[in-house]
Amino acid sequence: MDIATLGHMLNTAFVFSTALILAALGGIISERSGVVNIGLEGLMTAGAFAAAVSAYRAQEAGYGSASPWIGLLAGALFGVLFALIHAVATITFRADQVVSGIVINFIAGGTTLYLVKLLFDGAGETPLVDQTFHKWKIPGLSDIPIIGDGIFNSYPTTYLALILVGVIFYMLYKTSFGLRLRAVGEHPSAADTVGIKVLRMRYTAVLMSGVLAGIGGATIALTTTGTFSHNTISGQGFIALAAVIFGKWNPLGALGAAVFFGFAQSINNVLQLFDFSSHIPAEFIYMLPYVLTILVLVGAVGRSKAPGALGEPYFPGKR
Amino acid sequence: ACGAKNNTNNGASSPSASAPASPSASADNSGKGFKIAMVTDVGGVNDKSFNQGAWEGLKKLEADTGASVKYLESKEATNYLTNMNQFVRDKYNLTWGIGFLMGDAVKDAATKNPDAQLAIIDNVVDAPNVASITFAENEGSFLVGVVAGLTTKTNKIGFVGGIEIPVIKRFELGFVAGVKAVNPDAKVTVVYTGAFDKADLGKAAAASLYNDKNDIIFHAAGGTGNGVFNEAKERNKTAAADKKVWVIGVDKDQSIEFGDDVTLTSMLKRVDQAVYTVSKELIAGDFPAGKITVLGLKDDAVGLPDTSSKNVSKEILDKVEEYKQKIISGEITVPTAQ
Amino acid sequence: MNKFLKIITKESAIVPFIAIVLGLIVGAIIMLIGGYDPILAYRSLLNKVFGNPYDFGETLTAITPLVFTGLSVAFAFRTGLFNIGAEGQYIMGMTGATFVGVNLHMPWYLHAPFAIIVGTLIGGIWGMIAGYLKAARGVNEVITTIMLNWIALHLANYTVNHFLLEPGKGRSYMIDPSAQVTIGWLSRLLDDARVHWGMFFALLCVVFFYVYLFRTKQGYELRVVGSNSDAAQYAGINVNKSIVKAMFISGAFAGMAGVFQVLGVFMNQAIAASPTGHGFDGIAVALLGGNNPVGVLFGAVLFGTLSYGAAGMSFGADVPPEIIRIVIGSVIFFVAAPGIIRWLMKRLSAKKRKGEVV
Amino acid sequence: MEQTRTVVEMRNITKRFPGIVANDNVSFKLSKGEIHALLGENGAGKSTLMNILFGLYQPEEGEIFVNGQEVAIDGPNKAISLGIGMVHQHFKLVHPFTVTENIILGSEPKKWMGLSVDKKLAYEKIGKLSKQYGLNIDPYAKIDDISVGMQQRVEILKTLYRGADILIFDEPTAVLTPQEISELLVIMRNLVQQGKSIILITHKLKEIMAIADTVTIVRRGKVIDSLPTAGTNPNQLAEKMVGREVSLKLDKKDAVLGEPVLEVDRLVVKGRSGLNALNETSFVLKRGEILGIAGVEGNGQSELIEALTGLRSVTSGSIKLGDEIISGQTPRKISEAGLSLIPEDRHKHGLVLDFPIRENMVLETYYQPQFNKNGFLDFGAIEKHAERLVKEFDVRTPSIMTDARALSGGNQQKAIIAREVDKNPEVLIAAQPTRGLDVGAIEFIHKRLVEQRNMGKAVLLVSYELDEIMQLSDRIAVIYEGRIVGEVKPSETNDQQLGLMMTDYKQPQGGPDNIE
Ligand SMILES: Nc1ncnc2c1ncn2[C@@H]1O[C@H](COP(=O)(O)OP(=O)(O)OP(=O)(O)O)[C@@H](O)[C@H]1O
Ligand SMILES: Nc1ncnc2c1ncn2[C@@H]1O[C@H](COP(=O)(O)OP(=O)(O)OP(=O)(O)O)[C@@H](O)[C@H]1O
Ligand SMILES: [Mg+2]
Ligand SMILES: [Mg+2]
Repeated sequence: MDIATLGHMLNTAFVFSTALILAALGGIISERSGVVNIGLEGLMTAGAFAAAVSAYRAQEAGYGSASPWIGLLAGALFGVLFALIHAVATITFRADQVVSGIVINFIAGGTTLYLVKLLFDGAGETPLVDQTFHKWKIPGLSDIPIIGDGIFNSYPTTYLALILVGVIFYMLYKTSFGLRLRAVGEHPSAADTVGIKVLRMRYTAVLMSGVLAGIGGATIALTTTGTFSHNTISGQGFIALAAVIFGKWNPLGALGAAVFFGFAQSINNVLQLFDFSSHIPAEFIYMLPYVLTILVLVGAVGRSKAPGALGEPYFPGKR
Repeated sequence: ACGAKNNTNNGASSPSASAPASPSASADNSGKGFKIAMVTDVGGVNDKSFNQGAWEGLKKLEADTGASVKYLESKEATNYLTNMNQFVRDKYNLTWGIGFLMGDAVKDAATKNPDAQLAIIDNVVDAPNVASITFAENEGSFLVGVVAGLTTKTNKIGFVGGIEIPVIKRFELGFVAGVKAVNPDAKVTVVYTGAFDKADLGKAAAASLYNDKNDIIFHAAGGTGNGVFNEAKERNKTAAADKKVWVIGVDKDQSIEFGDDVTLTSMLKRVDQAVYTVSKELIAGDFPAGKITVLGLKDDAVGLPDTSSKNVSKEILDKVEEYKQKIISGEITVPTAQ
Repeated sequence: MNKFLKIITKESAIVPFIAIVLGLIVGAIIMLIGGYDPILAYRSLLNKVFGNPYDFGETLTAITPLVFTGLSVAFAFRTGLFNIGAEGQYIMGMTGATFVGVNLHMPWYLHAPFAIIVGTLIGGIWGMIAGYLKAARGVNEVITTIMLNWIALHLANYTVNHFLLEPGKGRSYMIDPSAQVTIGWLSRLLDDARVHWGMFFALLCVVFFYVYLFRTKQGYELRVVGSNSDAAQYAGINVNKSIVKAMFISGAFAGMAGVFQVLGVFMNQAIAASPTGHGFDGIAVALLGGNNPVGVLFGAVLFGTLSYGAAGMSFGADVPPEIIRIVIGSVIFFVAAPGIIRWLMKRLSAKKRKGEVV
Repeated sequence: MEQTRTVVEMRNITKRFPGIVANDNVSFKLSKGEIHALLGENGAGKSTLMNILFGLYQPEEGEIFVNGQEVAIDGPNKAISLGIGMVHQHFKLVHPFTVTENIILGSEPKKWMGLSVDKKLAYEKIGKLSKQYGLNIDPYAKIDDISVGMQQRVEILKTLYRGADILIFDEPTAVLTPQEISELLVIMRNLVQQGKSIILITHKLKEIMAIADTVTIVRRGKVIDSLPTAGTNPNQLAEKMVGREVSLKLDKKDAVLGEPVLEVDRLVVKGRSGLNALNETSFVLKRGEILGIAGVEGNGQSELIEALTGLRSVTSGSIKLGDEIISGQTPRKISEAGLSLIPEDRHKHGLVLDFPIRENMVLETYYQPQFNKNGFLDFGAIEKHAERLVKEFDVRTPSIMTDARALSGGNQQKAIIAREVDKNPEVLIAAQPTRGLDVGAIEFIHKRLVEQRNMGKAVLLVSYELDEIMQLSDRIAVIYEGRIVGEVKPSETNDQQLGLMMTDYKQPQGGPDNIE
């Protein structure tokens, strides 16, 4: 395997990873505030749907290359909308967070498809968006071996995701907002007794996770598929959830986990380029990313520790 | 296009309470009073592939003959049979099972309802009341293989398949044979993604192939293929003219959806036509019950679309025509799966 | 029996009922927005399910795997584990049963039971892998079960492709008739609906779930571990063993769902492009049923009825069947957040009082 | 007269919870510069009253005046702005955070136009503040890594950082070691001298007598009395709070020693950090005696208990119970061999809170033949068993079907003790058996432990409370850094001497491995 191949693999890995990184960041923020987010899949679905529809409409309306950006924004908005349901249910009405997350997945899947049918005259899929994102080559940086090809010739959404990793890392660990957010997720009544509005923090966090997961779903529609259909998001939300846990609820950890998943996915394509691969049953090659993930987890030392109050609804008067 | 909503409303609002007209009675080719339906597999009616093609065929039939048409989408495999039965029990004159996966359901419905008439696309069901329609995908794939073999500059060509099942294998083998026939030096790399509905996997597969200097990819991977197109479009936006890459589409003329700048040509599979023709035969009292119809080059049921001339040179198209005749005449036998 | 009654009557039975009504109302509103006729739609739905014996029988068939996967998820939940892997365990159960059904030949009184046992065991083992990894290595079962789903999908395809394939069919050979578990007389009675013994096994599993978990000492251990694993350890219960055991049983339930789909419905196993969704639906069913065995049964009936009836809705009223997922989602939502129902009722009664004053 | 200025007055406060009136028309006054003790049984309503003052609960009736002004305290923010600070019964600390992060939480110093927390400034500030009040905390330490006493100081510093003048301490000493307690008392005096006023909730009469100026006694949500400590004594206080006479002195016959039943020989056990937590610990426990293990928390007590009960693996050395070597055995085997444990953390280790009492009562015995037939639980037998224990041990619960969570701490503890004692073990390990309980409950539990010993069983008492150790033990072994550094008879020692041993001030008559 030569250096160029490695760079290309990395590049492909990032295409897969971008959505995972974004959604995982959303998951981290929500879970850091103490709200489980199994609904990432649904939030991504909502985001992908809104992105495909809006970008298509924008393109029709002549917005040209601004269309995917409009799509991205719409994805964020729709993500928030569904996250709001999760927030109201779990924070205000103290519904079980896992249950609510699953509900989000259900409702998002149903609603988006239904809307596609309404909007596009019974079609099961949005029309193809022509104005999708395309890769930006960063002058200078893209000449660096391996990572030049691997990272600095990527979609703007990939850069966005990487920047957001930094921003959210900073937010969580350096700002007072982050300190409070983490406190709320670890020990809400401790936060409450120093005057932090626990419920408001949780709302903010869950809505932010809607934005991020929505954008994550949007990137899939706006870079890989160009459309939205029932299987545009098929399991990525759960993989993102795995990245949250694998990455120990830390943005950098999740980044690593997401890129690892992406890399594992791209390995199986690269493998098939080599002649020896014809001796391996294809099914084993498809399994590879998932087997690798488990092996890495088994090898990784230390259990990941979830935020202390994860999954617990907060009653202000509770002991 | 007309939405399913309006069309199916017709079907629902005009249930013929009377016994279905006997097929032979309508010698005048008018399909009024005929109820013809189809059941999709889990791909759904808007799969941009055979389900959609079949539905387009039925809609044309409705427009041309006045027959009422309707479809049901299967949400999972258990629905295949129940959906077929919904129509069969509702005394539809003909019920189509669209797609390979419907084989067992069609067989079951046919045996339990010997009076019903059924038809299936892409599979063979051995029953006296079922018309089986399959395509010689290998023949059409051979021809696009010829195009690819003659067009490649790098002598490296890729094939991206969905799942390794017989139908897709036919595409692969025909394609490879076509390439080898005109360009023995060219290397065809075959990649299966293991899915028909994962554009991201298609995109990644395409990326690896293009990075590996393949300049043409033929996909037979349904929605996964969308990723192949997107990757190619992406590359062509920035690549120098001599680094241009191509995709060969499948089933329909995919240049219409993905544009001429990436679509070299497509391997057409005229499911719409097959559904239309056979349904019309039923109306005419000529239903090929119990027969297996293999539609190939000779029937113009597979092949290249006319739009190919945009990107494929005259000489190559002549070559294609030449091979087409050889295949029809039997001078060349294209390999097929199993 | 006391406890049993308590389970049924526990949460004031009114909440699930209102939840269902509210869910249907949400669906109706969405249909109205889309310009559809909700009354016609729901009538078509009911008509599809109860309109004739055939569809009624098929509805039972649709409910059956949901009971199993619902029990699977609920059982794991009860023991403190989140099994997202019912899907994979289902697939593996299916594969095991198909293998026995196709490749082994024996008299019916051995064949079907053996196929059931093998499929169930393999489903259980698939669940156990996640349990073992959690117990021995502390790997979070949520991740492993997600990954194992995909591995199962491809492993099953591999098995079908290499050991069971009927050439040119894209699926395994048909299983021997001796391995089938259809109920001939009932099927004839129900107009050839594919009814099978799995239904009764599902009911047995509901009983087993209840008796095992709440009545036996092993079940007690699992519940202690699920509720407070630290205390379990202090009490001398082997926590790791319990986790493995719980995941085995959970996986076995899901495996059985797959087993009966093969032996009772399909009679073969197709090469699958993507997961079937039965496992994920199991999560919803478990939640609908509040992780109670009896609740799961009701949840599966509701879920199965609505899903199967959805085809009738699209047939009779041209309503996109996706609506049903929104309805089901809403019902779960209202079941899970009884606070919303209470809040709504309060608002309503407040309004009413106000209205009376005016 | 500065002393008599009233800083807080709560008038006719009533607070109801479902099924109970936690505060029933309670009035309460705090003067500037005083330490005012609140005394009452478990569940009397002390914490509730203070939570109201701190804005965590809203009262149904009543008014609150702070510095003469009527105020509505609608949340902790309001309380903080009024200069009220509270150190909660269950600490409100975020464990993965550092000391400083916990203290500044909610009012962080900022830099870069408020974009970022100025950690450097914060650490400096906290360091300074800590010195100013003589609290001596490491601002950089993680809460997880510091002792309970230190955690308490963090809580105190939290209130001081926010400029509190009125400090509420809810059972601050329940979890502290004797040293820490005396240090805390010093700190409190210090604070009062600096002009703060303090409300102190405690069950320890000795502390009240030692430090409080005034004491208010609450029983079942009502104020019984409020009086200066100068004019009262512990017996009177105990009687007022429980409503009956309580013997604060334990009646205890001399021990009748039998043969050795638990022999721990040069036991080495690794702690959580991987370092040795027990270093060749040796001791012997005989029938008919209560051996108290005295020591500052974190000197290997937890590891010792875990090793004895089979929860932690033994690196070297041996444990012998009767004639059996039990080191390396499973917890179940050890339990069957006759060893029982009343765990330190009743919520985490002792009970399954979401199970009814019935099922909690057989947590360790459910599998035995008397409770199940062919693998099926015999609920009839289990219920009979639970009913009997509840009655015998006076566990106050509506029914045996009530979830353990709904019981008060004291009753939860009684339930555990009932379960463990009823196993009729040869050796009963009691870890912190009375933490946080009121005098009535403590009396009951102590009696039970002595009863065991009188029956010829052996009791190993592990406690950080010197009083408890001194009162109950027949013999005291002092543990320090994983070693038994000395052994004394309670009658031949005093708090001071013990305290010194616990911090490893070498004693002439005691030394390592010098037991028996
Ligand atoms: N959040 C709550 N919900 C329901 N009941 C409560 C709540 N908080 C307190 N109570 C009730 O109020 C009563 C008083 O409780 P409180 O915690 O004030 O007692 P306490 O005097 O502090 O007891 P302890 O000495 O054990 O700390 C208790 O009997 C309890 O039942
Ligand atoms: N979840 C609950 N449901 C019902 N009652 C509760 C619940 N939690 C607490 N209580 C009530 O709280 C009262 C006292 O509980 P609490 O935990 O304050 O006791 P405690 O003696 O203070 O114990 P601790 O040592 O844990 O502080 C009990 O009488 C109980 O009725
Ligand atoms: Mg209290
Ligand atoms: Mg207490």
